[in-house]
Amino acid sequence: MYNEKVIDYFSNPRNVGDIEDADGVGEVGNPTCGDMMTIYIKVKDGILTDVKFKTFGCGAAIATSSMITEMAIGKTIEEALEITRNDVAEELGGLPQVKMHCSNLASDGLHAAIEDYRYKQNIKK
Amino acid sequence: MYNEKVIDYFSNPRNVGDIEDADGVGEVGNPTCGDMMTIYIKVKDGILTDVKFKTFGCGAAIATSSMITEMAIGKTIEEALEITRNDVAEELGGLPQVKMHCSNLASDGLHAAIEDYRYKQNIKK
Amino acid sequence: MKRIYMDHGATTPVDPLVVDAMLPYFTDKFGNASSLHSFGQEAALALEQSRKMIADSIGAKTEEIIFTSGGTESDNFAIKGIAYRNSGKGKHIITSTIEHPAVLNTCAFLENEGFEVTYVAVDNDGIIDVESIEKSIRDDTILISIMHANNEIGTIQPISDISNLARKKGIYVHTDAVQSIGKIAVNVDELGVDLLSISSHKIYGPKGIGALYVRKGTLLQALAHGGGHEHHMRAGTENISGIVGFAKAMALADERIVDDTKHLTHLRDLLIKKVMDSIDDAYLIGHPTKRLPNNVNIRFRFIEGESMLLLLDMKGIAISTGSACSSKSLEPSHVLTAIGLKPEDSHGSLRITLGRGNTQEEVDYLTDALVEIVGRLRAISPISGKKSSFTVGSTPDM
Amino acid sequence: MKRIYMDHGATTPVDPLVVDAMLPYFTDKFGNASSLHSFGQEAALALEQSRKMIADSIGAKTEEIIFTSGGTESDNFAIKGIAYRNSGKGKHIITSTIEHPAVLNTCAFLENEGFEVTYVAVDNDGIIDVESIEKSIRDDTILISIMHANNEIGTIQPISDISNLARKKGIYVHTDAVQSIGKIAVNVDELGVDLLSISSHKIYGPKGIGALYVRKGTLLQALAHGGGHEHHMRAGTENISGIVGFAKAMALADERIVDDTKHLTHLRDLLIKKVMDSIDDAYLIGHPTKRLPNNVNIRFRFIEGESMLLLLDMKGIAISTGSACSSKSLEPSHVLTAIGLKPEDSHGSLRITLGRGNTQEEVDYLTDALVEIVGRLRAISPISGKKSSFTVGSTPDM
Ligand SMILES: Cc1ncc(COP(=O)(O)O)c(C=O)c1O
Ligand SMILES: Cc1ncc(COP(=O)(O)O)c(C=O)c1O
Repeated sequence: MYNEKVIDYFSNPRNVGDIEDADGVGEVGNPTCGDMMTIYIKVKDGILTDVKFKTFGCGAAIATSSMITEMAIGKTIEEALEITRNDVAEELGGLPQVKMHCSNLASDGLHAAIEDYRYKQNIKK
Repeated sequence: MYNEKVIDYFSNPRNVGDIEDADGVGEVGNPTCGDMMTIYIKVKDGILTDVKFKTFGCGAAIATSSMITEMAIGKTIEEALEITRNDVAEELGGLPQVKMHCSNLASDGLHAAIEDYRYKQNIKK
Repeated sequence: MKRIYMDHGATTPVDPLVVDAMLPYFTDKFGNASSLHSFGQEAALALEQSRKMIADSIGAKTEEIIFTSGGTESDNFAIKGIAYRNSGKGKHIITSTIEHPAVLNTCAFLENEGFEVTYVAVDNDGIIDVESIEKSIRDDTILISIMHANNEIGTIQPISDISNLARKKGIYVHTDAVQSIGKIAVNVDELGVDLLSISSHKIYGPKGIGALYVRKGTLLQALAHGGGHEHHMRAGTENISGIVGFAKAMALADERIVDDTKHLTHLRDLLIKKVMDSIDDAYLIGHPTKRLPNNVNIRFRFIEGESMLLLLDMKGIAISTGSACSSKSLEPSHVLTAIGLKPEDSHGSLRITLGRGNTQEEVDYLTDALVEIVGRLRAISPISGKKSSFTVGSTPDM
Repeated sequence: MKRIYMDHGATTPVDPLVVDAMLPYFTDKFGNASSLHSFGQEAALALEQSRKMIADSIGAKTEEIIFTSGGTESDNFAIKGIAYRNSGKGKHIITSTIEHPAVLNTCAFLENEGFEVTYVAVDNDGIIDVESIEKSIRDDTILISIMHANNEIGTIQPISDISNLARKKGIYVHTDAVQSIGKIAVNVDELGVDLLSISSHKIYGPKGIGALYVRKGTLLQALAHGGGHEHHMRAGTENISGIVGFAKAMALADERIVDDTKHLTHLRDLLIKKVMDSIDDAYLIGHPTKRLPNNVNIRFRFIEGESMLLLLDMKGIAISTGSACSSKSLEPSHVLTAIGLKPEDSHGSLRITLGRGNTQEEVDYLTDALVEIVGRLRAISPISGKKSSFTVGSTPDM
């Protein structure tokens, strides 16, 4: 069902965990639909220096979360905001059609974390 | 489909042929329905001394004609008239249900031959 | 005793290469193609590879192949599926008088359900007249179902001409290609059909598996409801070993079709010539050239088919007959009746359907056996040899 | 890598003895059972002997067995066959919320055709309340279809109590015995049913073959039209190799049922105990005792089934899950929903269905693997271990 790359990112997830002093945290999904993820980001000079995730969900959900952390690290906030669900799926070499939407929330999670970061920055200002 | 006895009477038919100077001849069936038989009898002192047949038809038709000649030879006319379709089928150890009626005309053929004999006797008188 | 099988129209032996292809899917790669784990994925892969092999063979797209349990199910599925789904548009179906019972009885069933069916006649050779199909088309016609090749007399029908007609009027065309597949070229685009039935056991594959080709965009109602198998069109755990065997059989048929055709046509024409030369009052049934390379159907006057069949069987030769006496309904073959044979002539018909494994020696053996058996049965026939009081209305000039 | 198959509810490997029984019917005894010659008669004999074996096994008469292409077809046949044939009497059907999709989707289809269906609920253990069936009976009820044992949670239903009710009112009873057959006693008279579905591939027989038991006198409409096969109830050339394999599998199941039950019950209870002892927040789903000897269904909080399934698969273990993410519809299992599990609790369910060949070592291996995998997934779960802002509405007391 999944290709080898998806299986790799699922079974050897990159950047798992939380960041204690995260600059932004994004939480998306809900337990009813079976996918939840939390994305933590560290930002320095407008660049994502660290991204971590925790995910409850199927293979696709874990693999996409795992992939997006790798894709986001080192990117500017603006660049990171441009990453779409499709980009994540493409970077993974494709996902089963049925998984394209429900279990591919990772870009939403990243965007939510950036929103959170910006919100907190605004408060600080 | 057929039991061994039927197959034997079909493939080694007894008393095949015609009797040139038959005392009675019975013809039953018709080509449309796929079964026709002619039964020839010789009668002496009220007893069937010889019975022969010719049949166009399926395995059951040939086997029942063949069997009835054996059953009839040596019987009195009255006894021969009592032979039914069922008797022939039973003597053969049974026939497939679907064959019980259509291809089991032999007793009708024998009865027709006896009718013919009686008719001729009446004319002679 | 040597056993000679010449009834390949009824079914075929499974090719040993097909059995070999199937075997791993019983005990080893036995997974359910719907399962996510590796056992399931193995099965799913075999399923989709097989589907592609079958699609490729008939020039279809992979997703246009739906696996079924055989030709009968495919025919039922095609006709009922179109009828029920398109009844809003119309309730008229056109078919022919010489279709397989799987088509005719499905049509009869639909007549009870309020559909109207026109049964187009055939000529004395068993070929359908395209014009009479054209004349039968009405505004409410939704489907034309005409078989590609007939199972009894082997005649091949002008399907692409029929499709050309139908396409102009937006009418679906189904063809039952159960007998033609593997014997003559079958390509869904060349035939121009929307639905096409095939069955594995007629092409040296296993029994109990077949397929329905459904052209993309065709409005068809699902036949079996359940799990979402076969694009939600035909539920049921997929018969992987059967499907793998079916696909292998198709691939072998494609590989061998040129050789097979040459071999079979040669044997067919030899057999016809030999029988005609050596037995009087024997007549070929069906079209002399527009017929399957493996089909011989001959009638012998004055004798009956079942008794010939039985005597041949005792000599180890397996063939079939259109005689009423061999059928449960006690009606003579509807195909022989449809081409204008009188019942008494249908009774004496034999169908010999040759196969890949038959040889010239076997054809010789069959001819010799026939000479003997026809002679023997005519000798005990009340209507042959001597003048009989029966009127035998035969049609020897057909 | 060692591969451990524990998904026998999905399908089973074919027993090598079954393959041996089937093999002659591919290449050697390959005849069509409708043919009159010896090849055909050989096939017809095998067909009728197999039919008798299956009839004997469930206490039926030979002529009450109709071969089909599997459990899905049997369910479709039973329900549609009764509905269409008896619609003059009434158009109301009673079934349950936990039936297999083959039953539920057939019922949904019939609702579109103008039938009314009552879906009786089950309790939290997954057992149907006979009283609520009784209350659902109306004057126009023609059929009650309740499965013998559930495929996901293994609960066994009180079929004979339901039949007793139905018989008094002249209502037909169908049971889907696809999961129970071969695992617990199945006798049509003890169950009191009129129709019963079975499938070969769940009992170490080949895929693509099954049967419908139809009590003599039951008014049923034919499903497939064509040749007069299966007493004119189900047309199509009989799948002899499949039928022979199916019958052999039934005979083996009967022979082994006492040993199998002992073995499976032991492994089942051991597995449940081990998992419960070694993993927190794990709960058994379904009834503790009224369940199939081979069915274990457990849910693990905070994690999701498909990811567990995949990680187990990497360790060579094949099981299944009721998680939405494993299904094409993205709905959690309708069975788990029906027994009152919230969606978030269904997500973490695993179904382990043991088989004849599984061992205690394999159960140990599975438990160890589960301990590791559950731990690993919980470690990356945002809702386990630490307080989360997500509200997790789980029902740990069920
Ligand atoms: C022309 C034709 N259509 C349909 C069928 C039915 O196919 P199956 O035997 O696979 O049910 C047959 C063979 O019996 C056939 O010859
Ligand atoms: C309870 C139940 N009914 C019906 C079926 C369908 O049977 P088959 O897989 O033979 O189509 C299954 C198995 O998938 C089942 O578990």
